[in-house]
Amino acid sequence: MNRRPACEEAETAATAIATGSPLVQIGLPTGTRSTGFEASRRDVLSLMGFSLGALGLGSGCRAPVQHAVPLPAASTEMVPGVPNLYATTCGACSASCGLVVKQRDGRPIKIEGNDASPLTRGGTCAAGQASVLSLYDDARLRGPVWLGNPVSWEEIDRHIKTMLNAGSGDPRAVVLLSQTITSPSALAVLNDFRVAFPSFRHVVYDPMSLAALREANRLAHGAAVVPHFRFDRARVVVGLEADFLGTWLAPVEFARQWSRRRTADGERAFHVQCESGMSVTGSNADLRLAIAPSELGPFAVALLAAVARRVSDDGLAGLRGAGLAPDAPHAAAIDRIADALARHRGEALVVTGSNDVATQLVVAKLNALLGGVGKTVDLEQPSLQRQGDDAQVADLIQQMNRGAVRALIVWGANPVYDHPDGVAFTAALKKVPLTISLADRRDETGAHVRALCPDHHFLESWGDAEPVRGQFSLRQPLIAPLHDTRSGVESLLVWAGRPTDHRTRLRDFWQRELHPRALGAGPFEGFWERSLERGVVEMPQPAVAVHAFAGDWQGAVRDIVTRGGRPPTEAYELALQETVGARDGRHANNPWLQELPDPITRLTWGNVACIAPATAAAQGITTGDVVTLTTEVGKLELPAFVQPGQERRTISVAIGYGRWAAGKAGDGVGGNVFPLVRVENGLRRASAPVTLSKTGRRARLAPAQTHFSMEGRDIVQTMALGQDKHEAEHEHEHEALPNLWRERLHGAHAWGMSIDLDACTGCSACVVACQAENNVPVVGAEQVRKSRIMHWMRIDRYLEGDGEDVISHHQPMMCQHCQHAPCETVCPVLATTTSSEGINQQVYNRCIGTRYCANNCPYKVRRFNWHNFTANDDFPFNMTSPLGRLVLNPDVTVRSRGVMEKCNLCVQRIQLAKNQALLQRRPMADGDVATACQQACPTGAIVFGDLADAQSRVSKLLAGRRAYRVLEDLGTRPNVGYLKKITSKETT
Amino acid sequence: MSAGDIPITTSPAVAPTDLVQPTRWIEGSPSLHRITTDIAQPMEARPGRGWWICFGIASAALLNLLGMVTYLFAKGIGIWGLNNAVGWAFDITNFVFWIGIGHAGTLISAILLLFRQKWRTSINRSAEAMTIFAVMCAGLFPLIHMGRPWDCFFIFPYFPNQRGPLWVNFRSPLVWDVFAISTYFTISLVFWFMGMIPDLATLRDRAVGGIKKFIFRILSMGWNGSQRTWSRYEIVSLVLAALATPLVLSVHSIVSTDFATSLVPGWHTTIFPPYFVAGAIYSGFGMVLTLLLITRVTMNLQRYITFNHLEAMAKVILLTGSLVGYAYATEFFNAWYSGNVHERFHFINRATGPYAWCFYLMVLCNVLTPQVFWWKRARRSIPVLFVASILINVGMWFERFVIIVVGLHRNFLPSAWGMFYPTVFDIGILIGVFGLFFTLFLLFIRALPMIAMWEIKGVSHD
Amino acid sequence: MTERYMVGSFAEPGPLLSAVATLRRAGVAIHDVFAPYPVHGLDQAMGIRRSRLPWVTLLAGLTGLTFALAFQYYTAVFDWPLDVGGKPENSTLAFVPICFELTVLIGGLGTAGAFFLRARLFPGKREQLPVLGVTNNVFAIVTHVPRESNDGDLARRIMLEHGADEIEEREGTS
Amino acid sequence: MKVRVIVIGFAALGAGGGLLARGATRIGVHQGYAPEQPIAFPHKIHAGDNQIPCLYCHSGARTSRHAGIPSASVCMNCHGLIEKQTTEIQRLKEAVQQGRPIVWNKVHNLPDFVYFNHSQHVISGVACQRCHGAVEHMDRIEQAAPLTMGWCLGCHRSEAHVPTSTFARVAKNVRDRPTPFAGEDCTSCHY
Repeated sequence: MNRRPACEEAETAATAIATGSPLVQIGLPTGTRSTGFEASRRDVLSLMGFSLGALGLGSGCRAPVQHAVPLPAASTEMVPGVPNLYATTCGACSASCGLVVKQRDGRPIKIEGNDASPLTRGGTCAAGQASVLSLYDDARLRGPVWLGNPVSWEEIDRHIKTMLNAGSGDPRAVVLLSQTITSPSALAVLNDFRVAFPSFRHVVYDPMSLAALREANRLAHGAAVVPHFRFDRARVVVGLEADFLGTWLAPVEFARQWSRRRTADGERAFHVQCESGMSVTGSNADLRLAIAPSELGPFAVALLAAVARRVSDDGLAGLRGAGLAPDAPHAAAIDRIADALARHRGEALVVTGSNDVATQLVVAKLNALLGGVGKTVDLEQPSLQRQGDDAQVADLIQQMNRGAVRALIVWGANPVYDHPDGVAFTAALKKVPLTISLADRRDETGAHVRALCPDHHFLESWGDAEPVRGQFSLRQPLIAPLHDTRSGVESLLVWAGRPTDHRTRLRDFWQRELHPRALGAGPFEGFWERSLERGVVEMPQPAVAVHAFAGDWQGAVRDIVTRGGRPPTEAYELALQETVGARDGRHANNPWLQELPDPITRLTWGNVACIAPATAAAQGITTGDVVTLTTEVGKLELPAFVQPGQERRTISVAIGYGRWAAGKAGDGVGGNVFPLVRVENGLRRASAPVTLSKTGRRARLAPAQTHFSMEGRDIVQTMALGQDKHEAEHEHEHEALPNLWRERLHGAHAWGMSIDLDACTGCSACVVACQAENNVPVVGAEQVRKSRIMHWMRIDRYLEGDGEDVISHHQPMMCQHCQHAPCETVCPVLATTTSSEGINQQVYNRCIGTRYCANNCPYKVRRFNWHNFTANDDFPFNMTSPLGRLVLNPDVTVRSRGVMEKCNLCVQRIQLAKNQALLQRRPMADGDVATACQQACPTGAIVFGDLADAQSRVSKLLAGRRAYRVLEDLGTRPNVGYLKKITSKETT
Repeated sequence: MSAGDIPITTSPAVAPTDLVQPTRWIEGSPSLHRITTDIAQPMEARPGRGWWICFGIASAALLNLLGMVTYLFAKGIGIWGLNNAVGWAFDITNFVFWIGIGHAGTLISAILLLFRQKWRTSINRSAEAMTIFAVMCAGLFPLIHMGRPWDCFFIFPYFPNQRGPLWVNFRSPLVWDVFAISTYFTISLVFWFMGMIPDLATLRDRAVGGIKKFIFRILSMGWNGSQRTWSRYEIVSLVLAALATPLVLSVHSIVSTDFATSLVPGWHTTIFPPYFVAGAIYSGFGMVLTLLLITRVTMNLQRYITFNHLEAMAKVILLTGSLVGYAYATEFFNAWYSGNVHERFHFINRATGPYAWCFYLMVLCNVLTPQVFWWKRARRSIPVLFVASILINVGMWFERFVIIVVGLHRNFLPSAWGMFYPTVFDIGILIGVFGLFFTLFLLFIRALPMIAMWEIKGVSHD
Repeated sequence: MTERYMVGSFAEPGPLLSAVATLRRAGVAIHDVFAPYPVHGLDQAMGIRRSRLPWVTLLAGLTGLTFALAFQYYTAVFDWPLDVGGKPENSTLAFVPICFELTVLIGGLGTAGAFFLRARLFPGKREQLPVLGVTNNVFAIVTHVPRESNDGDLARRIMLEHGADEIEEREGTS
Repeated sequence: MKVRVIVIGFAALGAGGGLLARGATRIGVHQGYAPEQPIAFPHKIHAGDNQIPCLYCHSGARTSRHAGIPSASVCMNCHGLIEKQTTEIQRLKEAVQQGRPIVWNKVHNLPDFVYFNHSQHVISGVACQRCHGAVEHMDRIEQAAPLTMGWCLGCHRSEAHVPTSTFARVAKNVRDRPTPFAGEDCTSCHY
């Protein structure tokens, strides 16, 4: 079972899928059992067998018989061993990025970005990369559940329909509570539902709400929309508590836009970030100011005033002197920012994540004043995400309590966990006769409903999305449903009394609604096929009607000024923070994301209370002390983490942790901070006054990195903006060190990689991509504590300075593929050598695990299998579950205990590309091979290619002035090079 | 046949021994027969309570070792405290420590033989035994520290195999180790056994038959004290000594290259070979001293292991200890003088970092302790010698620990810095190996002549 | 054929030495002398030539050296030249340690082996003792006693003069 | 006589050791393995007598890592028309009718850490028989080659596209020719 070779495995999987037999019966995809104990045991046996044979008592015994199971009927689609790629749409968050999913032998194993998508251009995020693992999550429901008992769909439909139709004419509402739905076809289905049940209402719910932004735009421009921000059109970007590179709105798209303006030298954009807790965005800003959430409004006002002064618009006379008191901090900085903004009218963009209407209105005014509307702020083709309406949710809870709701369908939302009044919501649920959850598992909300009608995973289902008006994208299933689940759309249709299967419905919708608008699309058949194949379609939509800014900004300013800045009474403010790993908590049971080190704190498996060094010193708190955070609505105990860059009087806590019904991996990890904030006048706050107290207990964190100073070593190198154009003075930097030995010539290729530290935001998509591609095991918090994390690619983080003003660097670090590799010389068994193509190759089946190579590696990128991390109940993660193992890449050996492993530049992809070139009888071309990390990167910071080809992109990049090698003076001659980070203090 | 005790002094044919010998390496002037009986007595008499207590403790520790190694093989070295930053710690520390212990034995038996040092005669046998047992203990670690010990044979270049032209990497110090250690073990064993043949014959002839005689007959290979054999025998001993001397120097030099050839700050040092050899002899003599101080009492051999022996060893310890101290100083100087940022940081970290206490403990034990031996009274005082010998071994163990762990836990990239904390298995195996060593040694002193009779006879009657 | 021997045992090395010297001067053929430890000067007294075993050591050592060098060179340069850390395939300096170790190993084992062969010692060989206690505290001289001469008496007389404790005549196969 | 005993002893020891060594190198080598199959499919008749090309059934070998075993439906391409009915063919038809896959016993098994790509070798004109033996003469398939690493290298070294040494010997033509794949890089097969 353990030693099924890939071939037979593949075919069995295929069979299982084809014949619909439960996949759980499938064992490991290819794995190096034979480098493990079993193998040795078998060999001992056969050695015994031999000696018996030698004694003439019988022949040596054999390895267990292995089977090969071909498909009963040949499939033209699927050749065992040949991966297929299908375009689809990501369902990890409402950004709905275009994807291309790699399907091997009938099962999706790797998610990649869709280069055709005009929004993401092939980028992905960590959560998106990891979502393929959620497909194989053991915690998913195996089928519908009615009142706690597994039942058939027919039965549960009967129950539900009777209860729904019972009170036809019943005034009490039928409510669908869902996250933002970006799928036009699904929204159309809701109309059918509305027809069937006149009392139907659709309440949209977002854990991290932007209701205020839409409200502000309604007031300002007469359209309650989330604008489509265009960072690629901005020369000056000011972010106010909006982590748009990491988690805010559409991070993949924004990161790409942002980086395109950053790397364009000369025209380089200037990025200011004002935030309380250090975020991915803040850590990449040219200028970062630490301000408390309550200072956002005043800050915005002050900025408006400062800008107004410069653009001297008389209409703003009333503003002079408004905003922050002259003694306020950042006064100088504000002038600097205002200068920059004013200098670039029409190319300036100010965004804020604040959920306060007044603040949003002031920012809207700022953008209008700076001529951003229609340029950097697109209101006419707005974003269709974050449509959540907090007021309606609050209202819904009241109605439920009043008994005014007879049926509640929860789809993709989990309010019991992530609503500030989760408890109240739970109570309210009891008052609703019929409660249905479409969640894929029995989550916190699902635990309190009558009917669980599990939806497909997005890789199993059809669908479409329109994340930005006019930008459509299709979703198609990559695998037959693993369990007895049903698409949410189908469920709704069934209950609405017009059962149709999702695909037909989708196709009809596109034929009816979208095809006519697609100009010059030709007949629908072709259009449909092309769209499916391409995954994304651009179809211009009629512009949303907006008028010039007409909001009562003076009123907003007055509100803010009267409200004042920080309420003086309490000491601290709590700020909720979304992190790239946990996001809003929906992926909590995904071990890849739990073990993904946060790019800022580098912590895994849990959240912490981030405290400024000054505050920590004052309170006598050190990292690891368990502190109690108490707001007027709740309290939470968390380990403290001293975070340079943190605003002095703010404590930031990551959301998405502390779930109790997510599944084995996610339950009880960290603490849930949602209940600590409140809903004030219909808006969810992301911050609250909080008091801080020590419990005296200590907690053991699980950090992937413990030291953040570069100790004055030249590890992350920077150069001032424009410096890369100066010729002479940098010549010497490129003089190679003398070679002690005869120069070795490479074979046909010399694979190398270039990593642009200026483009890397630290978003960590590459880390998860690498983990997914290379079967990197999850080891769990305890092993991470022992610094035994297995990631082949890590993103080192360095800080310069301390306190609130810190400069921080992200540096992706993986095997540098040295041509003079220290690891190779010391390996006694030649388990690691340099290939003729310059790859530092690691041979697992030869490795005996002396760990000498790791000791001698100056980059410390080698990873040792301290335990058997696969099929070992001590490590109950995806590699232990028969279902979870289906995500393993059959083209990469699963390493057994006791062997060393590390990045091998995705050599399996190189081999594949070489083979394809061979089959097509052509030489390889630049770009034939993209490593997993490169493919995932939203900013294109990673470029892989052939250094033997002087014309390849990577060769050119590494020949450039910004190129350098880490620890070059050691003479290791790496094939992986870095491009220096550019520091710009001011726009040019 | 006359086997009576004839007092030597009454024999006119021989000058009084005290005139022959400047220092007396044997108390009194026992007759040849007396020497035989004295040395054979531990093997023929029932073991005393002291022996049983020691043996009980030792074998308990040995059992613990077996248990833990079994668990280790079953679970993987994850049960140790090692991690991505610190890939070696107790395992290789113990390895280097035990190899070092071995060196004194060879040194005493070989080098002192070449220098015709008579005082070696009463201690060389047990010292060589110690060498062999120590090398066995050391050899354990390269095996069990592997991630996949069942594949350990990969490290030997053997033929035929399934991998065609794939051999081993002769550039790797670990492969050098394999050859150095196995050679060292083999040669030491041969040397030890050769030296024992005449005594085995003596025992054979004392044995009154039965299994004992049978075994000794096989081992003694028909030795009958023929002068023609004796003369060849002495030549062979000289040759083996001449071979063992450079060998012993090479072994620890090669072990030191495990570190010296790497580029880890604090490892990458040219001073290592001589420094390691000095340290090895140093710790080895420490261990010999510990053993002899115990055995001479428990086996009442004070007559043959005299204060003169102890003092001579104390002098060697003083010398080598000072050499080691000098090496420490040199390392720091070079770090400062090199101006290399990583090297400098390493030594600052060594003296002020989280493992600084190990460093100071090591300096205290290795550099300061032996200085008491400038005083003759200290060199001849049993308690002082005993305490010192223990401290020296503690110190030398920590020396290796400091070199290995401090070198690894904070090197080039600060992002990859880590800490090593030993687990119960690290410590258990450390103790267990002492159990293995002492069990073997205790069995040795019961089963074989722990002092070379024929050499004693030669010394006392020439 | 059987031979006759004269066996004289002594308690002390001194008398033994002088006895041996006198016997040789008197031209008595000394078969061998047995002692519990190598008595100084006995070789000269008996006129034993210095052993040639060191030459064996030299040869064996050179064999080891050559083998080590050839083997490493063959595997690293000819059989499968691999790029190990960019180092030259023939990294001669790196081969030195193993060359040395094998020289010593083969040299040492060769010498020991040669010794056992030459001295006709092998495990389990039944010992041939002239008198009991030669491995403990007795020294013994064994001389040939040709039948057709009175050397026997001569030898007996000399040994008695030098204070032999006991003298006996034996028959034995050589 | 004692001498003889010892000599014999040593001889026996040596012989035993030799045998052991030889046996040890056969561990995991299943040359000559020829298991029973659920359907006694005779390659002799198909590939031999009827000259059916290997790639007709094992079409995967052209494009994929895995040569693959043909689906029953492929068998039926011919057997749907052939009148001749044997019990074996009956079994086949049953399987097809019931749509259940046939569970064959795999003969040529490589360890899981070895990635052998059939298409690479087929396209470069390596005859199937070179590894699988004279299949067209086999009634029951048998593992002809030892399939050890040494054995693979045998060909790779004599016909490698990449020079053995990465020293100056790199041929210019290497880069012009379709990318070489074989060579002796560990990563040619192990990753």
